[in-house]
Amino acid sequence: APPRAAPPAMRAEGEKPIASPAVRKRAWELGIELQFVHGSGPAGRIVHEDLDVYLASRGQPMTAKG
Amino acid sequence: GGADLECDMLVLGAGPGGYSAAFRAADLGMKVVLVERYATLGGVCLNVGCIPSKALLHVAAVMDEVSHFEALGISYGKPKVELDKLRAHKAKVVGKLTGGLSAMAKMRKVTVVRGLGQFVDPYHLQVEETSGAALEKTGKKQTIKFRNAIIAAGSQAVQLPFMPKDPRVVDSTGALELAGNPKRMLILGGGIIGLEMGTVYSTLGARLDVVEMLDGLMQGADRDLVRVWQKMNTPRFDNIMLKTKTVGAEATKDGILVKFEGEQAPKEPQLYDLVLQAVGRSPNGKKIGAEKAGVTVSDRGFIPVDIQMRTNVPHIFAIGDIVGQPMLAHKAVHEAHVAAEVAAGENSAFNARVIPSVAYTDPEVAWVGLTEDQAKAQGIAIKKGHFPWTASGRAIANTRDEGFTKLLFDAQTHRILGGGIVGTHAGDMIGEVALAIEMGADEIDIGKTIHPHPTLGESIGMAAEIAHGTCTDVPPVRKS
Amino acid sequence: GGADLECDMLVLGAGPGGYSAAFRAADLGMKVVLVERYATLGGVCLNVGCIPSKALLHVAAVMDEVSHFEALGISYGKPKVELDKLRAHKAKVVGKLTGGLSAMAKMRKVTVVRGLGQFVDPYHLQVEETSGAALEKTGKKQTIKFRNAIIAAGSQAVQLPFMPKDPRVVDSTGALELAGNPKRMLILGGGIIGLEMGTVYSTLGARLDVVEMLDGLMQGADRDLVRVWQKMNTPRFDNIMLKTKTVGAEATKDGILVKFEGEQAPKEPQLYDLVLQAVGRSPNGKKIGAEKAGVTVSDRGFIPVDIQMRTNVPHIFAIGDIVGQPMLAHKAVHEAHVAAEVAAGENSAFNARVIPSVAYTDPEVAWVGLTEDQAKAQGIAIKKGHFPWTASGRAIANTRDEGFTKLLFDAQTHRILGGGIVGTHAGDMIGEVALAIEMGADEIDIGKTIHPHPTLGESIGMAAEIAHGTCTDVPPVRKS
Ligand SMILES: Cc1cc2nc3c(=O)[nH]c(=O)nc-3n(C[C@H](O)[C@H](O)[C@H](O)COP(=O)(O)OP(=O)(O)OC[C@H]3O[C@@H](n4cnc5c(N)ncnc54)[C@H](O)[C@@H]3O)c2cc1C
Ligand SMILES: Cc1cc2nc3c(=O)[nH]c(=O)nc-3n(C[C@H](O)[C@H](O)[C@H](O)COP(=O)(O)OP(=O)(O)OC[C@H]3O[C@@H](n4cnc5c(N)ncnc54)[C@H](O)[C@@H]3O)c2cc1C
Repeated sequence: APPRAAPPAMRAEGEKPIASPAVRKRAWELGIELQFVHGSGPAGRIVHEDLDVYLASRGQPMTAKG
Repeated sequence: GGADLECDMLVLGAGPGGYSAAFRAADLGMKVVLVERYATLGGVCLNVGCIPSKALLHVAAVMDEVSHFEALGISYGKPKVELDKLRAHKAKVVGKLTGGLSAMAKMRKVTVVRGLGQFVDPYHLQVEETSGAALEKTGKKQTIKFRNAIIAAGSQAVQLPFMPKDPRVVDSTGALELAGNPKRMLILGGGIIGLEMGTVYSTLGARLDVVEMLDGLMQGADRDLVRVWQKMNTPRFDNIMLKTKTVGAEATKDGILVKFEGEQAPKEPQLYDLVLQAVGRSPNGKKIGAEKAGVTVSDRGFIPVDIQMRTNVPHIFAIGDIVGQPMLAHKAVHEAHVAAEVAAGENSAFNARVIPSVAYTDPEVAWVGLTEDQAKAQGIAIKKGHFPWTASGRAIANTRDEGFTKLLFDAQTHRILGGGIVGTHAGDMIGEVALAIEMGADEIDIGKTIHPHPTLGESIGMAAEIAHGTCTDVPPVRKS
Repeated sequence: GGADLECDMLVLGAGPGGYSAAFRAADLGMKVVLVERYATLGGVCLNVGCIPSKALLHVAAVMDEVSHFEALGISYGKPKVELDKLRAHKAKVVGKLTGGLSAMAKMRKVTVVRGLGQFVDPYHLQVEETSGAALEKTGKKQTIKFRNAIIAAGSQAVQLPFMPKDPRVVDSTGALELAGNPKRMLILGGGIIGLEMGTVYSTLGARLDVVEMLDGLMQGADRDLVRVWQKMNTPRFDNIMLKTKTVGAEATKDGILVKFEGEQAPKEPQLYDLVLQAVGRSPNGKKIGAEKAGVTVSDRGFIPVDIQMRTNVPHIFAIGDIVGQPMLAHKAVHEAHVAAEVAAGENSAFNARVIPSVAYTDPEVAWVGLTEDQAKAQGIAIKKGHFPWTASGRAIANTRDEGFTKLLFDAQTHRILGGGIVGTHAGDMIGEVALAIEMGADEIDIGKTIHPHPTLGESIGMAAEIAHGTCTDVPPVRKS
């Protein structure tokens, strides 16, 4: 179930978030859905710093899904 | 019940999946027991799969190359072939690797238990000790108690029920033994494993037939890639029988007499010195007492798992061939790491986007991610960069310019979705395409990455430039 | 003054830099004239550099491989070598590529003018027509008026002043002619070009000496990479003379008698059948009348340019060997595209982070980005992933497990900064490392990218896993 209020739309509908394996791994471990994270890298790529910003702004990360 | 041995982590099967899981778990501080029925570690891949096949394929590739060297001013006569020495070479290669695994298991204090394992309940495995080169039972049994388990029991070659039991009818394991020098060989099944073994036997002198039920060889790869391989390899074959079934076989004094039915079936039964069954592999899920542990196994013998490689029983994981396609060693290894890490309390998951495939034929065929066939079937709009190796200085210098490199990009975002390479060493280079996909690279990222000249690898940069319209090593794009 | 020909873009020199610039400019809609003094396009690289050297090196590599095949059960006798056929093969390879360039120039409507070009002012170039295989002047001259120009006049082998004029003293161009079968060969200079040519001659039967002023061969590459090459190649050499200078040479009936001075110099002058001068290449900046166009040329003959490849004269660009190190074809091509695009009004710039280097010796040595030596010198804290090919199933299967793959990561950010590979086909795989650097990948990105097994390319994934501490194909990391 979506754990939070509707996030701001940052991508066109159907557009998948783009992130490298390391960023995806960390997001998974932190329980962050990349769909909701702004991508500041080249071509909208989500980079580690975006995860930092996201974490800082949302406070508590949601718990990981098993 | 009582247990002879207790551990944090039991791993069943010591193939690429099993040993990697065991080693990773040990590195994470767990007490690990690794159960394997055969004498050496490494499973199918190291003992009777990836490694011995590539040892022979390499020798074959060099022999084939040398056979064209007279035109370059370097003439060798026909070589003297000593099969026993070639077998010894293959055994030495395998021995180096399996020996290395044993040593690394010791360094990691992984306890290796030799025998046939069967679950008896969700926390116990019973092992019937085996010995010798095969699976002789010594009669001894022991019970191992585990907190977590990883099932990595792999797969087995499918045997057609109507094939006679005869030394001239083999699966890939038998074919790798190189028992003799067949004149006429039949490959049942047009997949990678059969075509690789056929390549070796053909270079050593056999004429090949291949029979395949579907309408093309090397299913899964785009047809344009396969076509290049097939054109180069047609001289090896007497008959390529597509959309054709093998319906019967009989062992006679003169050979194995095989009957076919279907579109391209010869009318008469054909006689072969060697028949290789390479019609697929079936998972070992039903042979390990999984039901006693409460682990769900599918009808076909696969064990369903989630993205963390957990079976339906939370402390029991499964990895490798036994969890599904693609049945490839590198998939098993990556799954193994995830399972071990999750069992050790890390929050890992298998979230690689793509798993590359390689046929180690000559030329090699390698592909990863979306194929053109898939793009068409799924209605995905793509932009293609196709670099023919006739424009590659290195391929021409190697007298092997039959190949090509193609990259497929999303037509909208220009991000790479997939790629394929056919040509010598394709498999060594497809990793870059996989990395590009995982990183979300686009045609500019790849094209503006400076690749060294003259290499085959630069064909990847060129293909990206072609997609982008900036390549100057191919004819200009027609303006519309 | 009047002009015989007018164009949007004049390109001087048709090497990899020049033809790529001309073709890119044409593709962008410019009217292009390409001036080249020799009969064929392609410059040093295609005619007397990258391509013919690799054609010969490939043949040598296969010959060397075959010479070890008896142990694998495949025995060939000594081959019959016909140098004329080998030369013809090399010529055919070169011809295919230069012929392809001519055809592509036509398709792009690039006007090729044969002759020696000299600037006469900032908007005019005078061309003295040349003909034949060399540089015979026909006496005809023409003047070309241009709006933009790209100087791609390349470089020339450095000739030591004291070397006698003698057919037994050659530069790389002469060596590539394979005029004979020397018994004793001296390589002056321990760089890549000399060692590549030495490899070819040694495989064809020559004993090698090499003399180098610095303290090691193949400068630029990390010593650990070079050490692997050197260990494999020591048998080719009678003398590797480091920190040693050549101080004199004399042509005698029996050979070229060469005197050395320095740490590892032999006391007596040494006699050679062939002396290869490979002590570097000097840019042609001073030979093209650049001063007439107002273009600044450095004392050493290089032309300074900005990141958009502009010289001090805004409508005149320069690219390739003539603008500086590294003198490599792939650098020239990427610079060429930038210059052409900027001239055509695009806002391009050369901003690749790294340019890979490859020695196409046997084994190959390839590196890109930061080296360990540089990291040490610059005090950059790095984390290394070093994967020895003794743990690579494919390298073992190929009986070529002497190599290794290493990746260097920033100790803090874990981002990749550089990498090196020594082993067969290293050059075909270093492109992935370059892409990783350009994409800003870290050890997890590379390690979690699934590389196919068993390939040499997977060594890149493994090296990243080693840096991250998750590799299970090498012994465990000692806990501290
Ligand atoms: C000829 C051939 C060539 C191949 N080439 C390639 C290739 O080039 N690249 C590639 O990626 N893949 C290749 N494969 C496929 C590859 O070998 C498999 O994908 C890989 O071995 C799967 O690893 P695994 O760990 O899942 O299982 P396996 O390697 O099958 O290992 C399973 C292990 O479990 C043991 N075991 C099973 N049941 C029990 C039990 N009850 N008790 C104790 N032990 C048990 C088995 O003895 C075996 O050692 C090839 C396969 C073949 C047959
Ligand atoms: C033996 C050897 C092996 C090499 N191997 C490699 C390799 O494997 N990989 C690699 O990347 N690099 C290699 N190089 C280096 C590579 O050849 C050069 O970096 C590359 O050719 C540079 O390209 P360029 O366009 O700058 O100049 P060049 O290739 O030097 O081309 C310059 C062209 O300009 C012409 N020219 C010069 N002056 C005039 C004039 N006044 N009028 C008309 N025409 C003129 C010349 O005839 C020439 O054709 C090798 C070099 C040598 C010698």
